[in-house]
Amino acid sequence: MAHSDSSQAHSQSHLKELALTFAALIVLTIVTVKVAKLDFGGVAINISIALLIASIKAALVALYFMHLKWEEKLIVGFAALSVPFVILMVSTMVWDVSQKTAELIYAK
Amino acid sequence: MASVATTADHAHHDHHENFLSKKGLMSWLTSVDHKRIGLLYLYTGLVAFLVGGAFALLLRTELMFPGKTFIDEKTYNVFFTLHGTIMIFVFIVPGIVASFGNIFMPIMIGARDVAFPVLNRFSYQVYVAGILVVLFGLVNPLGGGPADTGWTFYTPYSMKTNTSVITLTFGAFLMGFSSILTGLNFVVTIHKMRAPGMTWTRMPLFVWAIYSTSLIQVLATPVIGITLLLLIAEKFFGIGFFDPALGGDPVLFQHFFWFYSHPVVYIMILPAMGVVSEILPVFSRKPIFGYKAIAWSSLAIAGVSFIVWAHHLFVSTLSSSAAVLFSFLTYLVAIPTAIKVFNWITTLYGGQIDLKTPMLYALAFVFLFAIGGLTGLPLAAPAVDVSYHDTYFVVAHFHYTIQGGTIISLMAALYYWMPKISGRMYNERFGKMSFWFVFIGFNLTFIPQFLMGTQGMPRRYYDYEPMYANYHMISTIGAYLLGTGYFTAILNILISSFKGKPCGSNPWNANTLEWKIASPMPEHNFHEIPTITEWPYEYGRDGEASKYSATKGAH
Amino acid sequence: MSANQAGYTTYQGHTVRDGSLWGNPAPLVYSMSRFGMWLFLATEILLFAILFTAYSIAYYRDAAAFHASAKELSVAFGTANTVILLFSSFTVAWGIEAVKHGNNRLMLVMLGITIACGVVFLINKKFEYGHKMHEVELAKEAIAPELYQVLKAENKCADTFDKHHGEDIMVEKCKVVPFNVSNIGSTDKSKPAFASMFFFLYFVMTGIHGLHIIIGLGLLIWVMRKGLKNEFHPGWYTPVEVGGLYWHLVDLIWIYLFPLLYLVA
Amino acid sequence: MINFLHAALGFITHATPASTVAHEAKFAADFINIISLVAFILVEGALIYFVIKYRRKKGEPNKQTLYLTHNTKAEIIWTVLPTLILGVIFYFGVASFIKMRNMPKDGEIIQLTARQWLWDIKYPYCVKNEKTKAERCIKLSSKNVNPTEDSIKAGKLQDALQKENTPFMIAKGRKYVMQMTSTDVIHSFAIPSFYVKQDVVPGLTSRLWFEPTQTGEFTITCNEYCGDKHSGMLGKFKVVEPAEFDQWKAEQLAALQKELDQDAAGGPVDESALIAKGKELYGAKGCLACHSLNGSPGAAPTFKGLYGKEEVLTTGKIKVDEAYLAESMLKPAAKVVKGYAPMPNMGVEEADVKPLIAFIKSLK
Repeated sequence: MAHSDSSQAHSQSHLKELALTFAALIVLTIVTVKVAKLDFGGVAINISIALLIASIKAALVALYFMHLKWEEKLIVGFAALSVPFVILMVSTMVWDVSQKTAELIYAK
Repeated sequence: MASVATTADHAHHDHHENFLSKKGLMSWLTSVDHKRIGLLYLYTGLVAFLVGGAFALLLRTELMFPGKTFIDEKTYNVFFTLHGTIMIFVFIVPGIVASFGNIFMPIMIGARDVAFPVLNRFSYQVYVAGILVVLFGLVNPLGGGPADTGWTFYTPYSMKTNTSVITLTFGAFLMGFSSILTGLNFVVTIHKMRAPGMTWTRMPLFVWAIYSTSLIQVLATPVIGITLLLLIAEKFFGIGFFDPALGGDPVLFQHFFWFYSHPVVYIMILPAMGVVSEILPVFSRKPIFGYKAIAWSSLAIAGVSFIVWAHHLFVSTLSSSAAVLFSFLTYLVAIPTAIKVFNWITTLYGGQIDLKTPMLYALAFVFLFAIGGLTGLPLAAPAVDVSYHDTYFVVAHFHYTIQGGTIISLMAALYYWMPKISGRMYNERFGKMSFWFVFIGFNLTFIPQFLMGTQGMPRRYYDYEPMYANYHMISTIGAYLLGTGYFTAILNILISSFKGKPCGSNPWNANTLEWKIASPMPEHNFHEIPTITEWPYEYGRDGEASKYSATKGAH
Repeated sequence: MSANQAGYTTYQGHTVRDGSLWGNPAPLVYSMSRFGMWLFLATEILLFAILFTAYSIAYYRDAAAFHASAKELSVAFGTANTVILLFSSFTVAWGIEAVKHGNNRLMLVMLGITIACGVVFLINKKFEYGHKMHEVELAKEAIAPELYQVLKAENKCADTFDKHHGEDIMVEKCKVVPFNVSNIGSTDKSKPAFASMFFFLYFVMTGIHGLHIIIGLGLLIWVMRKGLKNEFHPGWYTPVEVGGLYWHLVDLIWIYLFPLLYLVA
Repeated sequence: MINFLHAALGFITHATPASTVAHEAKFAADFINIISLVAFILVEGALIYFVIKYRRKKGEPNKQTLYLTHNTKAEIIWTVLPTLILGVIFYFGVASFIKMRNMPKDGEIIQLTARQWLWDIKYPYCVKNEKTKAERCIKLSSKNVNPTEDSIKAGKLQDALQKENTPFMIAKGRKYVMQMTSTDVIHSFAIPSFYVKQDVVPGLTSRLWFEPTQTGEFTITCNEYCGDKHSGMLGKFKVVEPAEFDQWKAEQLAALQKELDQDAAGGPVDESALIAKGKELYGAKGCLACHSLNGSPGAAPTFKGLYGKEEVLTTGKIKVDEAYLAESMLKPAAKVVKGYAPMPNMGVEEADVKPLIAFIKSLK
């Protein structure tokens, strides 16, 4: 058990990919800020575009910075497992509030 | 058959050190052995169960007669809040997962310990810290007395009362954090530390149940953490999300609360199902029927449990289209549960059933849980839930599923595994007697509550109209029977684990890994990790009647 | 064999951990640690998911108030913080690459930069919070109704001209303190601690995120201390990897927080 | 004991359905309960039969048991069959629910305000006084029926107090839509006999409708936990024939009209009528729950000798005068006496302030 086996020391360096991802993230941040100023007709579209760009950035960080790209399948599976829960939670509760506001007369 | 070398040098190691030999409180509190931590969880849980049960008896004594029997309204409200909080957060959520799951799951998959032993000890310490905070909330020297909001802490009432809601919610948050860490530990252990040859289809069903419970624990509990923090933030900052005066909507607290609290109901019941799937084959000397179906329905229940929470809100201004959707999803979760019950009953078919106490409790589990499940059907239909919601029908339903399910199954696990943990057999006649006290007392307490509920007797009522007087009287008598039954059952186990007759390492002639090692179990479980070659439920294989069948009338 | 049965080996003259623990071989311990950390990150993501749900419901219920209040946040600060965090994520990833190839010194430098960026982020946050604790001009919709009546009574509100997509429109603005520390715990609706729902959610979300930044910094400092004692080598660098994963998560959450809070105006 | 035996034999007893939608809801409830009863008998019967048939007799040696691990055909059947049955149950459960939730357009709208531990309702029938343009509608409030110290002394338990509770009069055969809101916490307005229930949430108006089909008195219960006297928050609907209801309505309107005209002419001159009205409001508005009359301490300062006293507030001292009393009644959170929790909004209106102040002044 003395020497470490190959699984730990990755032979080739990923530095190049990391630098590229960082550059891409900076570009996307600038894009988000610029896009937020424009109006794409309707609040829902603006918000979904902003979230789309944010999700791309998040995916980049997860895949390259957090090594999900070279991770074993089990860990990738569990990492992806939390995403449907987030979508389920947000969409169901907002959907119910939207349905409900029509039926009830809110005091505000 | 697992090729375990212990039997060869068993005689030589008779006085060998087992996990109970090291004495001294500090050796227990600082130990990272999964068996010791599991036992600590078990004993803390049982103490919490007796305290919670005492509150229940006080409630039932007050409700014996209409009008004031011996306590006033405020104390009654405090009692049912503490009964709920202590039973759910302190006893039942870690009930079977953290106690028997900790002790036996690593052994059943052929591991020496869980993946992160230090984290395991830390989660017990966080659990005890949570209990201390709850006890502090109980006494609440800061003024205002213990909380009287019910275990659900619904806003805006939990905002308005100056009682110790914050301490109780922070205590529940800590215990939730401890259950996240336990769940995380178990998922990694089951994935990564199975013995060679222990494929997923050779794992005992108890391990499948613990696996799906840990998944829910990891993914659902953070939600209650943040909900309780939002509640505390709301109380301090005075403006915010659940406050109706400023456009906030108190029903959102119910959405967030039940998003966790319905999956937690499955955290409670899944390990109980796991225990029963272990006990039924052993005592009917027959392989479990439909292993794959039970394993897959455990996972299915874990998955579906996340999308049904709003059936608790049918009547609290939930939009009608949401009610229709969630009623449909709730009926989806009934299907895997029904499959399990059918598989258990078919396991009995053609067996040679040994009616020992663990088997009696396991059969009582199937009987009572089937009633709990079936009374869930009317509650899932919005039209009927409108008249049944927040009445005693709901109280009886969830007592049949939680108490008839988890606690009866915990009793079955106690009687099934305590001989393994202590190496001493319990008193059989005394066990059976206390079982009948529990079974009759249970039904006597909760059947009248069904009948009251359908007539509209509301829940959490300190005083009631005289037309319900008879039901409450019978229910209270049943509650006392139930109390004596549980107390004597636990007493029997505790006394016998010190004074009972030694019963060797496999009194039930069971086939899962934990019965292959000495009892009480050695410090590191196995001398060397066994390689598994076959399915753990090979009872009554053709022509080998004696090999796996119980020795004559397994004493 | 110490209490946790960790295995040891020598590397460049130092006795270092060989990665085995509790009798489990090194690769198994390494993959279990990463798996355990990813599960913990899943709980953190769900923890913030409920905050995002709370935000989106409040936004759905009253979009105008959110637009008006979000004008108060300076996009410059937000963008600067995002770039700082992205850069710190990059440097921590670079640090892990370095330690994988045995370059301990470069790893220490990279972690140093990451911790510095984290501290700068917190300082920026302190300024932003400080800015919110003093009196600011806020549009009428951005203020809670009861508070607005009180402000109107104390005639702190005036009609001013405001740039909205270029042309000037008349907007009523009041001088109000968005985060009034003195009102914490008040039950009187006309003296709330936060000017409106948006500021309550803004402070709760960025506050909890700030708490996670502090925990992340603590983790990285613990890793730096071990690094300084040359404990890491290509065969065993799990703490660096785990600390890095946690830091990336904190950055990941900020990536979502930034557009939702700052760019909503 | 009789009704318990009746219940045990009748297995599931429901409150007698007394509204149109109640019959459908009761049918859905009975239908689902019958199905679960049948399933109960089949499942538990199989369980008990197997246990009795295959149990190990006393001292019986080991037998060769049936090596049966799975049977795909049986498993498919008992997956598909329950799914179909659940589908049918789902349909029945939802069909009448949709009907319950569609508010009738022609229903009479009754405003309901729930507050801590009693219900106030306001009928849509109002009277106006031309000169003063003041308007007043028929209002009723239920009383909390939890026995208090003095009611126990008088030997009255909850059922006696419930008999004296003010009945909310409604007519048979007419559709009523309840528009409900709460002033403090969440309550839940439930009428078991009408098979309707809806939470009453502060900050928003929720709705519920029913059409009574039977005369008689039907209890109203609060089903969402709302504090100390939650169990006493009962009310009752008195369903009468339309003719009798209209006659009652006319009487009420006439009384209100007389009051309005009296107010227009400068209000009741004699002090004793004012104090009597104040005393009646002291009970109706729920002040008795916290403010005592004989000086004994309670959840709030006693009214005895309150007028003219120097009161210590959380924000300094104040002399109790008419302005302070009026403001505390209408905006309770404005000034809070030190050592007491802020008073919830008690639903006191402009017209009630004068008589209440007169009543408090009379308590030396």
